[in-house]
Amino acid sequence: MPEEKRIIAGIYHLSKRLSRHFTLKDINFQVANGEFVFLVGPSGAGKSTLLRMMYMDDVPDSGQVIVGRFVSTRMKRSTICSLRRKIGIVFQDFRLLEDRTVFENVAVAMKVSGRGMSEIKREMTDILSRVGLYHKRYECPAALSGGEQQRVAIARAIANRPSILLADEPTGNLDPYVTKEIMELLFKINSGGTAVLLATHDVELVRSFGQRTIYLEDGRVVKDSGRVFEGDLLRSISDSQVERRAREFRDRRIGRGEKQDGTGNTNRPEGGG
Amino acid sequence: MPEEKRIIAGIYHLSKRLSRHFTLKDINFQVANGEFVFLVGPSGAGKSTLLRMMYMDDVPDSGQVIVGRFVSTRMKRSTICSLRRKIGIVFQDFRLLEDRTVFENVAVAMKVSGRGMSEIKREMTDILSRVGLYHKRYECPAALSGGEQQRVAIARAIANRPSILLADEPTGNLDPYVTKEIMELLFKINSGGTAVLLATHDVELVRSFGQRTIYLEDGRVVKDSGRVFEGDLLRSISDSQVERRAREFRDRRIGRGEKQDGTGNTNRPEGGG
Amino acid sequence: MSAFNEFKYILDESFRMLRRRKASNIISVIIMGFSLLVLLIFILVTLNISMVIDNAREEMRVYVYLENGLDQDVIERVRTGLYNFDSVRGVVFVPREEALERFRERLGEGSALVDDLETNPLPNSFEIRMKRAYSTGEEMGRIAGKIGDWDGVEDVRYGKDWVERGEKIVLGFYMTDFTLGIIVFLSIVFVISNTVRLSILSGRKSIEILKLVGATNRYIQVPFIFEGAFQGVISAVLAVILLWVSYKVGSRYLPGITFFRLDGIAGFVALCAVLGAAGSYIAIRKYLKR
Amino acid sequence: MSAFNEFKYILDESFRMLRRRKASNIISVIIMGFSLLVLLIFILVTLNISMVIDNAREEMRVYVYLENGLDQDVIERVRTGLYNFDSVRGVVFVPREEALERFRERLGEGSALVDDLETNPLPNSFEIRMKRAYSTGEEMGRIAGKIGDWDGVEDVRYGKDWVERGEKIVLGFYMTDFTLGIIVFLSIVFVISNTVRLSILSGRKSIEILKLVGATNRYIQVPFIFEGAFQGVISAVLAVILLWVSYKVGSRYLPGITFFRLDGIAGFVALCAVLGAAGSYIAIRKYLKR
Ligand SMILES: Nc1ncnc2c1ncn2[C@@H]1O[C@H](COP(=O)(O)OP(=O)(O)OP(=O)(O)O)[C@@H](O)[C@H]1O
Ligand SMILES: Nc1ncnc2c1ncn2[C@@H]1O[C@H](COP(=O)(O)OP(=O)(O)OP(=O)(O)O)[C@@H](O)[C@H]1O
Ligand SMILES: [Mg+2]
Ligand SMILES: [Mg+2]
Repeated sequence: MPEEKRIIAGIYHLSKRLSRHFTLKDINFQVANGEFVFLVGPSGAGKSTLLRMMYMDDVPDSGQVIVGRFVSTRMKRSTICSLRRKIGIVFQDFRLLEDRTVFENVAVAMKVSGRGMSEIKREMTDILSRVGLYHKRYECPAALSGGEQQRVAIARAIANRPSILLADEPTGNLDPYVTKEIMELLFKINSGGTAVLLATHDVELVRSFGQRTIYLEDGRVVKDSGRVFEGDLLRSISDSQVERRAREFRDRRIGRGEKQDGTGNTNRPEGGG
Repeated sequence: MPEEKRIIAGIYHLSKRLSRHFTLKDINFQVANGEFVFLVGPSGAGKSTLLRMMYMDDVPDSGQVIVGRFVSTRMKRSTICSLRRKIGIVFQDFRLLEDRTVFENVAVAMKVSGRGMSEIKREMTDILSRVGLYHKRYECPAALSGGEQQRVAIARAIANRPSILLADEPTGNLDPYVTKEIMELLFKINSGGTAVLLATHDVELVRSFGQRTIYLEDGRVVKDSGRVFEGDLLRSISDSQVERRAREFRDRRIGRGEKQDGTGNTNRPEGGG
Repeated sequence: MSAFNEFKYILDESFRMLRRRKASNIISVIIMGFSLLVLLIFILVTLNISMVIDNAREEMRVYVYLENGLDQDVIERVRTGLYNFDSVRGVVFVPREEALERFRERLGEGSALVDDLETNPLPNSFEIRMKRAYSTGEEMGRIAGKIGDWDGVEDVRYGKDWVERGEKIVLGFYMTDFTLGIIVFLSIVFVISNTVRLSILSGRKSIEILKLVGATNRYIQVPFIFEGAFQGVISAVLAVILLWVSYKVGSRYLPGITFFRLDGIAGFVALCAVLGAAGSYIAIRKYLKR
Repeated sequence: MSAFNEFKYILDESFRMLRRRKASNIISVIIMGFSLLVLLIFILVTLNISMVIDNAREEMRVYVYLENGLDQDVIERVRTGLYNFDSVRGVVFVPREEALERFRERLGEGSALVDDLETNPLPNSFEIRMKRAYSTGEEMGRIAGKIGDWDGVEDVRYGKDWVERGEKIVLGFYMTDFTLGIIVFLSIVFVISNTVRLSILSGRKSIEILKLVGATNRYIQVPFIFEGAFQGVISAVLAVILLWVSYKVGSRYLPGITFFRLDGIAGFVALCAVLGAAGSYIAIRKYLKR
């Protein structure tokens, strides 16, 4: 299964000084296609900053970020939007459009990816039901509770079936029951072939799932429970069930006339130690 | 200890229809002076809405909210600011002033309470150190991580040593270590005589402390683990240690030439069942 | 398919934005509308004054005084000669009797003077009306010089002093008006472009979010450009309507003033649409660059 | 103590706000400054034209023609009588010889006519200069009527037609100017008040938060009012400076035009400060009510 070993996102020797107090130092890790990775660290460890670098809202001082076929050191500004349409992002502070309904907030992400209105309407029922907000689709964010807003942010991020989902604290405002549902949803999406990088401070949550976990502290990776291309991880990735689902998923997309996987054709060997 | 039995905040037969989907129905509970109460409920249960009613950002359709000497049904608009200066609020979405530094964000709450600049400067070191942000006092919110912003919000809420602190999900963006510290801080403040009403979905957190807990679900109080003036709770409130500290705290305030307790002179018997 | 979708979505987005940003749109349109009104008033006043000036210019005449006792054919030769000038529109022969009569009228209350005259001291003359485009002191001076040398012509006069003084005043007016026009125009441009900036300032956050979810610059930009064009059209129409109402009221007191022509108004509205769009485009660019 | 603190904090807050809302302040000041510039231009033009009109009015004279062969004491009696009118500023006696000389000059190129005269048909006369405030057709008509009945006075003339025609034109100008002035003034008021609204629109969120932490309305309001006053002052000063530069350039071509007096400018700036403050106060009220 060589296809599964592809790296969908890689961070190579990334350093970034944000202030006198905080610097990301020589970060190195890669996320394989279809992998589920937790990024854990205390408040202010640099999780959000790292993710920001991955959706190229900020540029590293040195080092490289590669996501799909997009390379941070060779990016033109005009291609950033193509990158962002290929990935899903849950922002820690939600970033919902205040003046639009739940439906429109999710639809806008689908629209910018060029998807048709009938398709959007067809899929919206499913997407919003998954986060339990279908009955609130015509409400504006101001009329939603914190947890509901967070779920809108999640819905928007998964709406385009991205090849990789960057989720920053996606369950911070959710109660245990909804948290469980959302995590199940993320795993389901993951098992459909989408890589997930989930930043959280909730060590309990991380422990309970036993996935690969990258520990960040004060701007450094202090531990990485799994390395792509290392024996045990490879096995877990190429798990036959996951693989089958992934293939089904891709086939469906081809059936819709889309390119096979716009972000998946970079096969870059691991750069950092 | 009759003084300790005073009710600092009471909600009596409160009902409020927010939308077709959600109504707060006949809410009744009281918080005693110096009490620590958890308000727990799933996402969308109405916790934030209930708190909003307590700082009178919204008015009930029926029923009454009494906080200190302020009665929702007899409020003039111009006294709302007096109420808010007597209570501390941690908003779920932080509500920091984007264009001001951490110091200014906290100072503004102290300034509107009419406290002198030298006093503000003197106390700021303590307040910001408590939430671990003294070294970031000149940063603006945009340069802070989610957890750091949340701690600024907490610092602002406790800056005026309010008689009651309404905290909406104050640890939602914090890692376990900081969460523990913040909870200890809140208990310390509480043991100084400040009543705390803490809304959260984190049942684990609630359970680990064993305080009085009000369970909210779909706009109804489904369980209240303690009732003010009921035997066991009374004992826990009038705990001699807490009481001593409370007295010390009040004495200090009197020493600074402030009124003894502007919000504490309503002695209203429990209204609802 | 995707291009069509993009077009549809951008259009859709544009219309929605007008509704969403209603408050800021209304405020902007009021600012722009009243600014444009001031500009239009300035232009309309200039237009009307220059029409008055043109009319006054048309009133100017060159007088060719003939020698006494000329033969009819000499007179006719002069007349033909006058018509040969490109700049001459019409020629009228004024017999000396009529000239005296006119002089008497012009003196008005001093006409008793004429009655005291024993003989008519005035000569026969031709009165030349110039073509509008040639009604300048220069041209009148030029032909006066030529005509003066002809046989049978005693003297040529065209109120040199008056014409020159008048032209100086008119030049002064146009200079002032042009200077003020530039200042007023630039002021309006500054007011409107800054209104657009101020209005877009409040949309920063949405722009930011749209960029984060992968919207192309076009998707973000076009609705704002559309909004700018819309504001331009509505405020132009508002200005024209207000001006027209003022004109209707004003023309009771000052009959004879003219309004803009319909094609001018259409052009103005179109220009405002283009400028509104361009202003929005320029204002939004800096938020997209980062 | 607390009142002093509040005062200090509000002042402090006000100054900080100017720095914080710099972009929106600069934009607002540009909009307001250029709007005010247009208003000032309008006022300055009106002022200068009305000064020209006043000067022209001062040139008007009433002529009192005396009968022929009057005694010197009759002439003196008329002179004394003329000086008795409140509205008369000066009286000059014009002997008939001088009158003829003046007439010759006025005819200019037609002066040959005068040479043909055998006797001087013109009478002695008094030329009356009116006081500025009374230089109206009405007043001149009134005293002309009275003087006409006096002994030794043959006739009184004051160019009735011309004066009336001139007054009609001046009235037309003032009517038009006044109407336009109102429109321009209202436009500027609308532009500026809406600019304030647009500018405060972007401060909504801070207002909301300040209310939630218990700030009094005064604490929230005063900085905005201060900002409004500041914008008013700066934009007024900007407008005056720009106008002064244009004036300096313009006065090369049109020497003799006047600028505003210093106290007028000071008053204008003060007025703009007050209006800016009032505008902000009105604009912010609605956010505080909720
Ligand atoms: N724009 C900035 N300028 C200066 N410092 C910044 C900036 N953004 C973030 N920082 C600092 O960088 C550090 C890491 O921030 P980051 O948001 O990445 O933390 P985090 O791991 O996401 O924490 P949390 O769990 O609290 O969200 C923090 O100390 C923060 O103060
Ligand atoms: N302004 C509003 N208009 C209509 N519905 C509202 C409004 N505000 C809140 N609601 C609805 O009321 C319900 C309760 O909201 P609230 O914010 O109180 O929940 P919560 O208990 O704080 O949840 P969370 O833990 O997710 O923050 C939600 O379903 C929300 O959609
Ligand atoms: Mg973060
Ligand atoms: Mg909430």
